[in-house]
Amino acid sequence: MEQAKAVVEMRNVTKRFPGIVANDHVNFTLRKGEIHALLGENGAGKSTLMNVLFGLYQPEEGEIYVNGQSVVIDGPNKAIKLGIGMVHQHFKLVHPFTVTENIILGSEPRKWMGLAVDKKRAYEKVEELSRQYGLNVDPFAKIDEISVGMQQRVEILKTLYRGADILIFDEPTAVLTPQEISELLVIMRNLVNQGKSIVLITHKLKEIMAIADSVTIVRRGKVIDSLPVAGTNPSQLAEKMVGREVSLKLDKKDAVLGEPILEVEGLVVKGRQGLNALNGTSFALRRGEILGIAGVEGNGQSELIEALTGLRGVSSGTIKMAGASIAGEKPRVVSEAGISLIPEDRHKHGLVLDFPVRENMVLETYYQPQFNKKGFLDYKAISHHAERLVQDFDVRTPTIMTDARALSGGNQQKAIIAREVDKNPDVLIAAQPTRGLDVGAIEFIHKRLVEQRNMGKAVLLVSYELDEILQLSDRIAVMYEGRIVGEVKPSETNDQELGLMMTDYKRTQGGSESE
Amino acid sequence: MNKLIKAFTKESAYVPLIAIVLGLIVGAIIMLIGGYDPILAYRSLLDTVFGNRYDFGETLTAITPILFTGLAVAFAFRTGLFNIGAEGQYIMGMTGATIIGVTVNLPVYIHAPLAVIVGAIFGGVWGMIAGYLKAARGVNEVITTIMLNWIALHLANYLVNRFLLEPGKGRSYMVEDSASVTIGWLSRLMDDARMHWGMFAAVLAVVFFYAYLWRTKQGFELRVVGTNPDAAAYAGINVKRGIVKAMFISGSLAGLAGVFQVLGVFHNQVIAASHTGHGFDGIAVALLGGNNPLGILLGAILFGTLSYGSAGMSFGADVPPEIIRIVIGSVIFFVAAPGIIRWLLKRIPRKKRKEEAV
Amino acid sequence: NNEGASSPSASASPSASASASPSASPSESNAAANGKGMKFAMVTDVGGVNDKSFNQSAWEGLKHLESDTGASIKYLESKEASNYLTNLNKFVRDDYSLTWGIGFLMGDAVKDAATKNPNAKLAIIDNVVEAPNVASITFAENEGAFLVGVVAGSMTKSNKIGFVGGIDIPVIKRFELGFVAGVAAVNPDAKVNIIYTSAFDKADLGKAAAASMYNDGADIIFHAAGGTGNGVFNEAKERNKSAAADKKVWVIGVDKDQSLEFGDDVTLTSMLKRVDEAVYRVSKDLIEGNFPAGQITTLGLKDNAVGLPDTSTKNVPQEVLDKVEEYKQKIISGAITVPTAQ
Amino acid sequence: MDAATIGHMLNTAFVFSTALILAALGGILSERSGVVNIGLEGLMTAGAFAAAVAAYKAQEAGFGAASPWMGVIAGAIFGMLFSLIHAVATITFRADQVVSGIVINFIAAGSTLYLVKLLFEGAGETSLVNEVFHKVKIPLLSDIPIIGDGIFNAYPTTYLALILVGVIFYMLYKTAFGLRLRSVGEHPSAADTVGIKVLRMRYTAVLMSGILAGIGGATIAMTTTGSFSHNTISGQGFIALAAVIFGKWNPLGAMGAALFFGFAQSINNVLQLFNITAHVPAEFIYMLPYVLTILVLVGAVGRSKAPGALGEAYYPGKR
Ligand SMILES: Nc1ncnc2c1ncn2[C@@H]1O[C@H](COP(=O)(O)OP(=O)(O)OP(=O)(O)O)[C@@H](O)[C@H]1O
Ligand SMILES: Nc1ncnc2c1ncn2[C@@H]1O[C@H](COP(=O)(O)OP(=O)(O)OP(=O)(O)O)[C@@H](O)[C@H]1O
Ligand SMILES: [Mg+2]
Ligand SMILES: [Mg+2]
Repeated sequence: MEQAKAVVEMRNVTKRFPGIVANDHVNFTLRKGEIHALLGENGAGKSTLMNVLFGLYQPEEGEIYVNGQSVVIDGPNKAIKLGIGMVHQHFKLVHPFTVTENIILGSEPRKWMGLAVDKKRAYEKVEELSRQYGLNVDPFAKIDEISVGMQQRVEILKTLYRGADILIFDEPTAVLTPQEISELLVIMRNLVNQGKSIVLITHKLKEIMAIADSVTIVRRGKVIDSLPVAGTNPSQLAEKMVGREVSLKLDKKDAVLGEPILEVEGLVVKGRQGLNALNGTSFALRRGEILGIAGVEGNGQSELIEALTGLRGVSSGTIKMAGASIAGEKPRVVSEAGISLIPEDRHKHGLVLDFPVRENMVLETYYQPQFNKKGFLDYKAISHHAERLVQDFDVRTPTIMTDARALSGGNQQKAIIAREVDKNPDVLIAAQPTRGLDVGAIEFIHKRLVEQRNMGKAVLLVSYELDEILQLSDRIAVMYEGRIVGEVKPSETNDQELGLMMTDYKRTQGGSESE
Repeated sequence: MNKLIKAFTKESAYVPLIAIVLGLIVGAIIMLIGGYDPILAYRSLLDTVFGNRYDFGETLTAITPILFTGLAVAFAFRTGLFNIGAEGQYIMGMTGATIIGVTVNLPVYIHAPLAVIVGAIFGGVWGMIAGYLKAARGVNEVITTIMLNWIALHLANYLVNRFLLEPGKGRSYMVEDSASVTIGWLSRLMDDARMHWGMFAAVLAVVFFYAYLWRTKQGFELRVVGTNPDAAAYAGINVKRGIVKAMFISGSLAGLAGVFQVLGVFHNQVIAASHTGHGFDGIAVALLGGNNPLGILLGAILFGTLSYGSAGMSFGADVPPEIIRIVIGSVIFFVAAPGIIRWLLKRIPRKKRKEEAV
Repeated sequence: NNEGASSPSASASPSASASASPSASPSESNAAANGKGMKFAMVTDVGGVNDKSFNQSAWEGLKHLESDTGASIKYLESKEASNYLTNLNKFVRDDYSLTWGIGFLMGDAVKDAATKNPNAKLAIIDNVVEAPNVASITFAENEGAFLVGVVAGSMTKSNKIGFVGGIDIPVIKRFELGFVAGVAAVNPDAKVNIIYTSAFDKADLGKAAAASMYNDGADIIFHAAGGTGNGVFNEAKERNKSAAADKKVWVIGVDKDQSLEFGDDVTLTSMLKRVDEAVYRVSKDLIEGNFPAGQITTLGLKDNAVGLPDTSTKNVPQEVLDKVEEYKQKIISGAITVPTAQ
Repeated sequence: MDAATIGHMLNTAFVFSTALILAALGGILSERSGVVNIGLEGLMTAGAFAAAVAAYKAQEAGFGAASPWMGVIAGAIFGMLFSLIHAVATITFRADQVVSGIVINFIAAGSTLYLVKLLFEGAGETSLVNEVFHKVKIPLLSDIPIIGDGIFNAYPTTYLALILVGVIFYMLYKTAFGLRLRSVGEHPSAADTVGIKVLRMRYTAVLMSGILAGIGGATIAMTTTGSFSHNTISGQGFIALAAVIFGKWNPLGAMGAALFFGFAQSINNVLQLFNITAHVPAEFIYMLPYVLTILVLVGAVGRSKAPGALGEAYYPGKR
């Protein structure tokens, strides 16, 4: 493997954006048949480098060699011609289209002298490819109707359909469930075995250790090191990446349990399609504990959060906050009752990206007397407040008047957490709080959540990431098809067992869902 | 829509200035093609507006309604709505003011304010219909406001025809003097130009626009709704109520345009054959002003000056006044596509660059 | 588009300008009075001075005045209603000898300008302004419409006749009432269907309205709808292309001799309204020192200010024209009173 | 109401809707590629103007019955020229699409009238074209009751519009070009990453929309008015825009919406003929088409979903 031939070589590649050097004289080599991981903090320049390779950006300096030939990749078209395919961090799928339409887009099989798209041939081809690589997608389904994991497979099929030999995966596992992740790793192995070479961008050290052959670490646009995975370990990688020591283990005292604060009983809630998404969910959350909700995405977690926070109506059942019913109340009432939410989608729900950080910091509290004087906002108080939060939570922003859009993902998340924690809630619901963040940011956020719990608050953690659940929770509830189907202590279980519980239940119930 | 709001606010001040110059140059070129004298034309235009007190006063009067409709359109923009219905709301505002002005008899200090308020409410309700349909039924406000423009036209004609008509005049009775908002001393000062309180109200509306949206709690809510409705819902803001409220305020502003035309300029309402265009001009003014209160004020002044002055242009230089629409269109075009200006600047060395510093 | 209200004047139909030349007008006979040094002006409504219609007709009257008397003339076009007054004032303040407001809608503006400037002289077409320094000129459209009603009533084969109006306002109502009365006078069995299109500037609405009427069996339509009437003509033309000779449909034009523009294969006749003549005559009166200040002049059949064009002989048989003449005399003599709107 | 009346109403509806359908098709293409086209009104104005002028000149030059066709072609070209302004501004210079559309309306209104005055010696209206389109009966089909009267006795442009509905429907949903066009409007960066030239695609779509809206305007000049003046196009472009949204950005839907509107307009006339105005004020009858449109939207259609990337300028490599 060591001496396999280089399929891609990037030399001295420099890419600048206004005010920042995203790639600073980067050297990167991908060898045939390897899985090469790219590791680095948020904003280190990983995606940028790969976008350069895929022709989406033009570098200011440097050369690129593909299969030994010097090439200029002036657009995705050229990259595709060179056999490069990319699965983007944010999928590039046209949602109202079918799987097949997405795959063939841009190089459609034709009939009637090229006039019409030969849909039949397209379907056949997609099915055939899907079988060959064990991807198992339904060529007729609309993107809107399939899971995120399936969408990713469509992205993979898109590259394969175009005959790519070099595949770039940009954080492919950030959005996947544990099952999907292990399935993806199998697929990637499969691809490599069939002669493809893969660049894998990920923040998850575990995955790198599990599947990658070599790893290149970037920090602030520069390559720090490039080395074979075999001779390294996670903490070494983390240190190289952040530039300081990172504790991958979380220090956590035993929980001091208080009285139950949030009690959910027999909750039934309709989902988007009008079917019941929650089918009698029951659980109780006590002060001083972190309750992790584990489960495969789409088993009612989102609906549960929405029902708890007043964004979704309740068909039946009760939600009690400190003994008082809050079922079906408006979001503001719920918020006042002491529930805070770190939403799953920070761009869509967590922030107004086009507002300054300052305004975002009072998104839920602007109307309260400390900011609102007889209907007029007290911007002095608001600024003061924002400055304090930015300080306390280490939100890296040029000023509090900077638009939230300009912040990196990690800092956007920190801003949200600052806001929610500062509301001093009795119950903090954290939905996927670290999705897509680097280890440094994850460490910070995890510490904050534990801190809240230590202060006697109740934390409800909803995450599709088993490691996170296992690490943080004091108690884990497994959710399946809108119900809590089991409860375990993290100390008495492991991810295998948990993963089995999340899916095994399905088997014992004879679930109809296809794999 | 966000971009629409940002399109202007971010650009530095030189873009609008250069845009105006370029717009005038485009107009001049077209005049030259048509065999007219652009210098004479522009001079006549300026002469008309600034030449005497009467025309200057009338120019201010001409600016008033488009300042209101410009604010109305921009207000909706700011809350994520595209209000093409300022025209209809304007008509309803006229109607409300006329009804009160004609049918009731009250002391001055009650009558005029009442007519103003009722007219504003008429316009507001008309806007609110579109807001409600959007909030409750998800009906695109662009279509409803287009349709409501026509409905307003005919509804107003019906009301005038049926209840307010002065026989044989093709218009309503004149509003009572007690409902008039003209300012006698100012009119006399301006050589009998039709000066009225609407001008001051419009400037107040500019202040209101700013203070409400950027200083108040409700304004904050509306801006969140307009910029990111999902986040608004998460933050506990009632998005639907926000939409309805925003359209009510927007409609009221447009309604006020009509109110003051009735109470300050015409003192009656005619059976109208078609739209006046003030509502559509409001869109242009809002865009010229980048949906910023101050920008809108300047945009309305520019628009009003050019429009009013165009009469003088045809008087003094025989240039068809249509040319002014091309000029205004070009100015908006250059303001909206600053890329073009930058592109041009790159091509024009040194000399022109100095303007950039201004 | 959408700029400004359109003229609610009935007189807004395009026609070739030749017909409008007032050269054959009776007032020509006067020896040219000297208007040198006098200034005459007019303010149009939003149609503009070259609308081939009402405003244009008025402008032709002034041009005739210029060539006849050496007076200087000028016009201003209004873009919207609030310009009426400012435009009038431009002339008034510039000491024009006479300033015309052309069109019904200009009434309030003329009144305002006249009151504020008692020394100025103004005149208005189609409306009545009570002020000592204003001459008001209206037309007895109902009388002219009566005559074309006589033509329609005599010539319909289907006994179904149409009237397409612009907007339901007094001026247009006069057309309608006169027309209906004229039809009834000669043919009580004929039914006149009435459609108002709510616009003077929407040919597509006119076309749709005419289509409905012709489909319903009407064979003659009289329009008083300005530009909307263009649609009526086009619908008729369209039908006549393919129709058998006995299925031909007709349009009666308005304001000018519209056969000159739309052709005499569809234009049965037209109801003339001599705005040019009125403008010429009253302006001339001023030069001669007979300005009818503070007076209302209603121009009707007796003044030859409304009526049928000579080209009517092409399509209207002589016996019908005789009948028309007979009714004309009765109206002039007062033997018949034609109904009119309030 | 008898069959003949219904047939006639249908016919009026089709004739009335022709221009709306064409302009709406243009709007669909543009918006499906992600470019808002609020300038349909201006594009129609440009088309109507060019058609009236060209047909008049052609008629003068003795082209006879071919004149209106020359008008249509000129309308298409002029519409395309104006849409080119829109394309350059919004696609190349990434100006806001709504603003640019409004500008198109402004400039079209101003410049066409200005040109009319230059070309026709100061007149506010072009000279009347005598050689306009005439209705063409389609043999056999026109004998079918109701529908025969209703559809198969119409202007060539009406047939053209109906054919184009089919053609564009096929193009959008069956051809590679259509797939690409839609992908550009839904998710331009997805299209970009599979090698589709997003900007070129949008240019194509916007220019096609200019052509179609131009033809739409031309049909009004060539069937209804026979000339061009400041009010030949007064609001039709906005109604067409409404039809685009009402019809959910689908050619068949937009045609339905335009026809619905045309039909409401002809009901309006028939109601007056039946002397309904004696009982209902005429103004309410005039309102009917607009009120019905809103009611139908509220009742049946509800939320319509715009193309995903509508209104967004595309920056290659945008995150
Ligand atoms: N299109 C762009 N315009 C301006 N700046 C950009 C652009 N794309 C990326 N950047 C900046 O370049 C830097 C590198 O970004 P990049 O997306 O490559 O980071 P990354 O390593 O992929 O981060 P993450 O782990 O969050 O995905 C960041 O500071 C980012 O803000
Ligand atoms: N990159 C592109 N950008 C915009 N339009 C394109 C592009 N490629 C093709 N088209 C348009 O799509 C239609 C089909 O083009 P063509 O047959 O050349 O596709 P192609 O790229 O060769 O696809 P394939 O190679 O898969 O057959 C043509 O109308 C063409 O104008
Ligand atoms: Mg990245
Ligand atoms: Mg090819």
